[in-house]
Amino acid sequence: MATTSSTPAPKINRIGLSVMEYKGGKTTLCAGCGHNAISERIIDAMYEMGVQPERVAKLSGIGCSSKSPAYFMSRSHSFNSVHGRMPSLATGAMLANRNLLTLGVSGDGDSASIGIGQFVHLMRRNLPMVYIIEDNGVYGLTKGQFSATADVGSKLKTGVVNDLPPIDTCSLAIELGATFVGRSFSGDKRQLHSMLKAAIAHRGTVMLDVISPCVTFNDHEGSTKSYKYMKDHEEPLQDINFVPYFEEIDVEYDAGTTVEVTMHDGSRLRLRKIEESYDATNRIGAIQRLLEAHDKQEVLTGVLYVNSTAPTFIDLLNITEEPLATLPESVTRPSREVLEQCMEELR
Amino acid sequence: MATTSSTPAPKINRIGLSVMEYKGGKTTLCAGCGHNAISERIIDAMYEMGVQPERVAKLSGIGCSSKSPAYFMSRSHSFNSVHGRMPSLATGAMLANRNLLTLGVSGDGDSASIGIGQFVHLMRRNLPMVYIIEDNGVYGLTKGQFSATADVGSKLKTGVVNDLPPIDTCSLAIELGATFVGRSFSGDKRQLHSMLKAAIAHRGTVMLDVISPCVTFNDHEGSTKSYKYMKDHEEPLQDINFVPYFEEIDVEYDAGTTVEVTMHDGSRLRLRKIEESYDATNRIGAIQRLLEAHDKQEVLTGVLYVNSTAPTFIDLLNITEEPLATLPESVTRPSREVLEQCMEELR
Amino acid sequence: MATTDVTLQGAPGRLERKPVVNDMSIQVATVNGSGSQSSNTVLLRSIFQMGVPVSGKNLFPSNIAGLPTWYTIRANKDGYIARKKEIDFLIAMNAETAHEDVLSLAAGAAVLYDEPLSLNSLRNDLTFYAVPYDKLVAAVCPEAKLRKLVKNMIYVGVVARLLDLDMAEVEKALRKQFAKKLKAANLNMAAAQAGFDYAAANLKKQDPFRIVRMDKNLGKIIIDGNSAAALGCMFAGVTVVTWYPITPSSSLVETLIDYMKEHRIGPDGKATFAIVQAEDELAAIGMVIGAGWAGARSMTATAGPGISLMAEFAGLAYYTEVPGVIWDIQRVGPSTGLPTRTSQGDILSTAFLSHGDTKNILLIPNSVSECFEMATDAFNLAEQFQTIVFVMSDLDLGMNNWMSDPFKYPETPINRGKVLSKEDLERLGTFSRYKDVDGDGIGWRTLPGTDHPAAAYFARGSGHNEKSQYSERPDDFERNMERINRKFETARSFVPRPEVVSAGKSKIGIIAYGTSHWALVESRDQLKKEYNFEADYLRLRAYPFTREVHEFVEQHERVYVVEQNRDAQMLSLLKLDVRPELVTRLRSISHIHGLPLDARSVTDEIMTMEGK
Amino acid sequence: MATTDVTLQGAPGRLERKPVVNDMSIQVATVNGSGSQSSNTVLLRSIFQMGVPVSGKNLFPSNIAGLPTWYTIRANKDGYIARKKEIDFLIAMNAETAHEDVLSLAAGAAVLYDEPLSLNSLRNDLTFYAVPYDKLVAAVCPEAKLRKLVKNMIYVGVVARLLDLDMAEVEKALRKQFAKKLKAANLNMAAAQAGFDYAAANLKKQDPFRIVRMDKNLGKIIIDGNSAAALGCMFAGVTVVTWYPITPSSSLVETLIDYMKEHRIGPDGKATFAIVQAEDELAAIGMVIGAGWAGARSMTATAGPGISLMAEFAGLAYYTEVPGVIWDIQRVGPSTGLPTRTSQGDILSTAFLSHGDTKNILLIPNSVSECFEMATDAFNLAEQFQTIVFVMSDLDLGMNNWMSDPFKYPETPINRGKVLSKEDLERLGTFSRYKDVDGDGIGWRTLPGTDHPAAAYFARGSGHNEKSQYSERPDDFERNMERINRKFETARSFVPRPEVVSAGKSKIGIIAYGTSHWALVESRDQLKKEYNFEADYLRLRAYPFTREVHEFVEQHERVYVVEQNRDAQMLSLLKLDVRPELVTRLRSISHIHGLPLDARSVTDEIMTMEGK
Ligand SMILES: Cc1ncc(C[n+]2csc(CCOP(=O)(O)OP(=O)(O)O)c2C)c(N)n1
Ligand SMILES: Cc1ncc(C[n+]2csc(CCOP(=O)(O)OP(=O)(O)O)c2C)c(N)n1
Ligand code: SF4
Ligand code: SF4
Ligand SMILES: [Mg+2]
Ligand SMILES: [Mg+2]
Repeated sequence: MATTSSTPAPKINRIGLSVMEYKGGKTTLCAGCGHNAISERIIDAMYEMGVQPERVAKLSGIGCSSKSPAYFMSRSHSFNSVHGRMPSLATGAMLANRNLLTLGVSGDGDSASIGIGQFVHLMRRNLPMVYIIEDNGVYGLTKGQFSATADVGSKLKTGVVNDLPPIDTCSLAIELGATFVGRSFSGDKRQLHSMLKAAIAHRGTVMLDVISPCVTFNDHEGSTKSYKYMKDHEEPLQDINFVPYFEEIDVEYDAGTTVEVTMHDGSRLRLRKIEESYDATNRIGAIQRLLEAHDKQEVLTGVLYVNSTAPTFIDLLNITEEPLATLPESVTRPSREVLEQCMEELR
Repeated sequence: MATTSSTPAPKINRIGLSVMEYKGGKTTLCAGCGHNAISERIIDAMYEMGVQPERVAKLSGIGCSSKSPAYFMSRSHSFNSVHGRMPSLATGAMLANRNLLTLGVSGDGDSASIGIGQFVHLMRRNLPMVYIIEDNGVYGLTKGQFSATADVGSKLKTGVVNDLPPIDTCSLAIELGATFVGRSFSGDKRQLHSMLKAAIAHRGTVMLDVISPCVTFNDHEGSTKSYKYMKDHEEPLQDINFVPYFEEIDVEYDAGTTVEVTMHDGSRLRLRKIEESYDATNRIGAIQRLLEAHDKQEVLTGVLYVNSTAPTFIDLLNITEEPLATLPESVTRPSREVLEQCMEELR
Repeated sequence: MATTDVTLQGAPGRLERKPVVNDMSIQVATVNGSGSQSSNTVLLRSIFQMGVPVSGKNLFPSNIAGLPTWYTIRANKDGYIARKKEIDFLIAMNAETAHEDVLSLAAGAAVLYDEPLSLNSLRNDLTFYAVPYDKLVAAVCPEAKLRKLVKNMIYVGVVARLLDLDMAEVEKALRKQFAKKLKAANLNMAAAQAGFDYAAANLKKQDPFRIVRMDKNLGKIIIDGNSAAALGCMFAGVTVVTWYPITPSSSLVETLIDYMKEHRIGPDGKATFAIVQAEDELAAIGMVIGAGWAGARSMTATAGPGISLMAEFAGLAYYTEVPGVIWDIQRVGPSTGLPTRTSQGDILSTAFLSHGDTKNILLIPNSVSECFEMATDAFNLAEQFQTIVFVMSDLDLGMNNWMSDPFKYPETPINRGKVLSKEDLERLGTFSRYKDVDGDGIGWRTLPGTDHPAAAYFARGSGHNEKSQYSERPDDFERNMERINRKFETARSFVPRPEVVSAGKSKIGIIAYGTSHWALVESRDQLKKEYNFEADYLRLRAYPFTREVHEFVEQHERVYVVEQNRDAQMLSLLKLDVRPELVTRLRSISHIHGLPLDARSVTDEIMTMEGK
Repeated sequence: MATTDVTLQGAPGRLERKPVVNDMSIQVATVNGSGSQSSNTVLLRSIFQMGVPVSGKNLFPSNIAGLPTWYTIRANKDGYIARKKEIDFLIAMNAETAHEDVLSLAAGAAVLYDEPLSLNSLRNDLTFYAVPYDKLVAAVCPEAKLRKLVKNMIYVGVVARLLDLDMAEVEKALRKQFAKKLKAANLNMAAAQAGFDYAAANLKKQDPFRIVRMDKNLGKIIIDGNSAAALGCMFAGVTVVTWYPITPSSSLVETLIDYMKEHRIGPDGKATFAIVQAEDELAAIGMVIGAGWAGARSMTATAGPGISLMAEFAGLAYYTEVPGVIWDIQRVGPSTGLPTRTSQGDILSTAFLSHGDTKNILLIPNSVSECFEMATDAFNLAEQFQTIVFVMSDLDLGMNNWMSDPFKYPETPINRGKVLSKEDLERLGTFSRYKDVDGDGIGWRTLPGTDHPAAAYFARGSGHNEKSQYSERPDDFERNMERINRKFETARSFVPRPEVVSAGKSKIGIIAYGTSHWALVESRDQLKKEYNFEADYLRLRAYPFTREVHEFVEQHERVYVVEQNRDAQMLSLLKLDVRPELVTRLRSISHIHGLPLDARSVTDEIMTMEGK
């Protein structure tokens, strides 16, 4: 293409889109809210992976976190639904159109309190989708009550202390059947970015619990979901390096300390271990390590568990390749003869 | 007491009641249903523990299992409620009257499918109650569809095979905060009996998953919740010996292979290990062992986890000793002066 | 428990001996789980094959085995197939209920009983036949553990003999019942024959009841409403089905699974559908909405408790305008109520399901053929109006066997409603999801995955403008809500019209719906014959009400609204909808006991209210 | 977004200069999270302390910070405190909405604006005052990061000067506001003073609006409805509270927590109550029912989405007859709708909440004092009738500040309904839980834990007889349902009676309820003054309707039913309840835009409908 203008062409990705095509509306969340940073990372990851925005379906429940799909990827369909029940909507959407890349955004209240029932069953099904919990330990949108991920001893601004044990959505997800489980921090650009790219490449339920401080209600001294606490207690398990299938360039890696996982689409996920003994493909070990982390007041981050070979819910249902949503009548309505046969059986 | 009659006096327990006083209505469940055996064990345990029937509140959801409270202890109040939501009712009842001995009976469908949300949050709160899942892997009352505890590969009579991973309610309960978690089998009289007595003595959430075959819909070849499968795959962890606080007689025990747990009321729970390395007071170890059992196709039974010191939900709420239900107006309605003071603050 | 609501009878009386041909109610009182279902079906089919109109109603307990169950077969030459209050012929197999069952019979009825029950001493105004089942079964069935299953087939043979059924028809019915199990068929046939032979040799016919061959059932089928609905859904092109088991809706989906596996697997062996057992009803409706939003024809089936659990999600679908179909196979509420009994008790709460201002479209089938047809109607309307359509069946229709003409193949193509494709968007450039471009209140939608940069819109349960952008503006909100209401008004012209039967110039009208219809067919004849009282009749088939409904009320001085609930729920909807001047015309006849409505009760009540 | 629904104005016009005293609407247009709430409260209180009747309404977005918010203070010497359509005095702090805000004003209004916004060029029929906030705040507040918080207090001072508010009252209000923070109080007071001084020195009073001291507020309090309800619940003797946060109900429980911690901890330091944040609304109502069954006075508070989620459980409580209280602080539905806007949109779905035949008792407060009183009524009725009582408040009442006479201490003892104690059982020997021994439909109950062998009964959501034994008998079911209905009929004589204001011999009646009342007070005066049109008035306070409601409709030829929803929900309930002959008399005036109802709209609409 010849260009006469001297201004540099905008950077575009492999499907020819600029990052602008992945933007959303102007955020109405608080300035500094962790959720905004996560939206930015999603935009970048989708852009870099060259995902066609029209293929993406964004779904969410209710909460500040659940509002965020409005703030990225306006070219994608989206459904901001009811509190805690996005998993079932996402399941229905995937059944209708298995080609969608479904991205669910939820909050800790939305997922671990009202939504834990649907969360549990979503994980069990290994529905192919990316499920992100923007985890701040509180209900932001209703002004700062504890959610079920709040740690024991965590203190609200009002002085109220949480004395119920937190639900660890990651160990739960691993135990229940999710096949890609990670924890990250909205402030950890690099890690979250790589993790999201791998998530996009994965086929199966990806559950990412992203600690995302609520600057208005839970970023104070005494909170365990604050920027400061995360800085002090984050324990990354690995350096994450994601090589998409379309990237030719490759470098040697040290097989001794690096685990390589080949994703469904041929991409490679390379985890250079920081914690020597951690094996992200060991389900039971992962759960055990997560439980220990709580006792040690560590916040483990990284790819906690990955299994890139388990069948997904769509596989198990043996659904035809073409989206059910748009099958023609000739396929969805059996013939006159079939009806006659059914009638005959009933005579 | 002098007795002139020559017929032997009926056997009575320490509060002077015969076992008849612990009976319920005639069962309407199928002959041979595991749930009936569990009812029998409950009757025996309550009788032997000398529990005043009037102190007991029986609660259940919906299902064959949830019907069973009608078949034991007619002298106790009972609430057969809605499907999957018994935990919240039980919570409310305990808040109203902390002196109740609350016994919840649920099914695997009632708890692990529709009810998993309330189940999770009940466990988290460590509400003092005994929660029994009569686990047969199917929905009995609606005629034999799979529930969420059905094992992968388990087959229905119709030939349908379950391909979703089971929810292990025990490892979930331990992870989430329950303080007494056991698994047993309706056919294992001795084990279940001891476990139930210990459960009655415990203060905190007791969660017992009792495999209870459904003879009508899930007791065939190919089922993993059948009498036969249990006979072949049950792996008891310990010999359970429960010594209630009111029992004077005591015997020496071998401290090397026996763990003794002192319960809240002074009773002693003695677990003589069958599996050497198993430590029922180690939360993380218990979960790990449970997860491994699945891979090995074992059904671990016994006291999986016990913690007799953790504060209960009632403790945390700091509720007054007298039941809230019957506090007099003089306590529940503040004085005229208090109202005047409140008004003054608003002027 | 007596299943009839007549007063207990015990007094002696003279027996009428006039023959009663092709007009009787046969009740089998047994215990559930005892395998009598097969025998009853064979008996029903035998009469059906004799060409006599027949219906079978199962009154079963809410447990799995061991409790009393009554199966009632009504054979009627005039085609009356509603429940009849009186039982003419009792087959007493259950010791537990036998006494009360016998005491509640009207004088002149016949009783066939298991000999050891010695029921004949109870009354002297009935005809009694004793059968030594155990002895008979031992003779035909050497394997002791099979006897329990086979024993019930004996009464089929006895009844055949007593009522004059053709044993060839019994055999045909029986072989159909055990189609794939030859051994069982033979064994059962032997039992039936043993019963027949025993009766021939030992029982003296003393009752007046007889079946004589007719030709009323030519070409007809027998099917239950849930299976008919399942077939209907398959031919309506359903693609996503979710469910959570609940009586009496489970069999709808279970049958659908069977049909779909047989007829909707593509040549590549892949399914052209997805059926998912959800973890509960909240998830079931959530999946329906997710699938509807993404373009599937999606549905679920449930009963009252499920409907209640779906309330919040139903409001989301109403307000975001997502299509979906929900079958409510109504049972007796509130709460768990009587889960194995029939009712029309969810009308009001379903019409207004969800907080805020919601109004839902309801379709109400009265027959198995309407279950079939309304499946297509429901999906078409759901997609046309972008809303959830509830199909209000009931236990009586859904779980009982009904005769029917064979179903007609749907002749009109599937209507997928206003969906913009990629090509449409290329032409239009842009679109506004919630704009009333056509004046019918219905906006155009796009499906996720549509490959056009302008395809996406943001669906949300919160306030939005025509472009589906977030808005808290009072004017946006009000305008949008009024448009949604306009859809509902438009729907009046598209939902199934009522069936109207005019008696001529009667000033009295009767309105009924669903299975109440069958009692009304008979009751109107009773009214005419016995009281020379003619009433016009309108059978509602949908909410919102169409023009015809208003006209009907307009044209009659008094309108009786007959229904099976306590609170006159449909009458309530009518009161809210008809011209206020006409409200005085509406009168309620309501029942809430869980038994299918019978004609006699309606007739009596109308006559009482008419002061006759 | 304009918060008014008048047409945009921009044309020049002559300004009236007649002084307008103690009659104005002041609107502060700002951004949420900017701390303007304190300033607005101080302004409201200052006027209140001047003895002028006043109300404050906050129109806020459904997010946490950064979006437009409007706070409207209405001061009115005649005590009209409903929303007024026109804004007289705009304090424009928000650049984003300033233009539209100014353009929507009626001619003659005054605008106080932040100097850089240069709004004065927009129109020439308004009075404009510019204030250089940043300059002023910099002077009084050396700490730069506090300036944002203090800046808003400046307009309070400016307004005080322009409207003639006594700065001593401003100071009093301000020091009350910052009671426990002396430093903040001083800083804010300096800001207010700076505003006042700036105005005194630089602004020339040109608008006609003034506040002059009156004595209408002697002894009165200011409180929001949710806090009033919280107080009411505490004095009603509540013992178990469960909740799941949702706007606009959260503050009810949050305030209750504070009050209970202060006044309901026993001398031993132990709580005489339990308050539990549940995991969702299904659990919240489940706990309420469990606690109510076990004998606590239990409650929860929620809004529409929560009500929908509670549908199944509500039916359980209805049918097992368990007491409980649910506060529905109504917001705009369906679905999420406008969660920070007010409505009366849950009436119909709550009245019929749950499948099957259910009918629930609703209480409807119109004022903060009724929130207080009806708390006691609700608990007493719930226990008396063994059912859930819904208190239908709304966002306008619950979250806004209202003046009120101080609340009266409840003079009658708590009514715990029919509960049999151990001693009663010793006397009686036995009891039947669901037997209508007293003819009012209400059975006697026992509480779990009652130490008597005959105390226990088996509560179940399935069919049961009088002894609460499992039953599927048609007669048991029907009898029981009719008895439950009898309770509802009995309740008519016990629920709060309506407020009736008779204008004399008017043929026209108006029915309203809840917060619509305040628009009606004013509208009826407008009708009288402007059109010499007198209407009688009935304010509903409960469902089911009492005798007075029927009499009122009976006595009037035309009855306007005014409400804040789309589908005329209360009118619907009335249609179902009044004599059919009277239905023609009922007319609907309904609004659904989320703003509190204003008098002018009602007046205009009635006059249009009256053909005037
Ligand atoms: C059924 C229902 N109940 C309650 C609410 C009120 N509500 C809105 S958001 C929210 C909590 C959100 O918390 P979380 O998911 O953690 O999101 P965050 O705002 O913290 O990002 C609640 C309780 C609701 N919208 N719907
Ligand atoms: C809301 C609701 N949905 C569905 C049902 C139907 N239902 C009754 S029992 C049951 C399953 C019971 O299974 P489980 O808890 O395992 O008990 P089991 O009968 O196996 O002992 C279902 C789905 C119901 N009663 N309520
Ligand atoms: S309140 Fe908290 S969670 Fe919500 S937008 Fe603000 S910072 Fe984010
Ligand atoms: S169906 Fe199964 S679970 Fe139910 S009673 Fe029978 S054996 Fe038990
Ligand atoms: Mg949160
Ligand atoms: Mg089960």
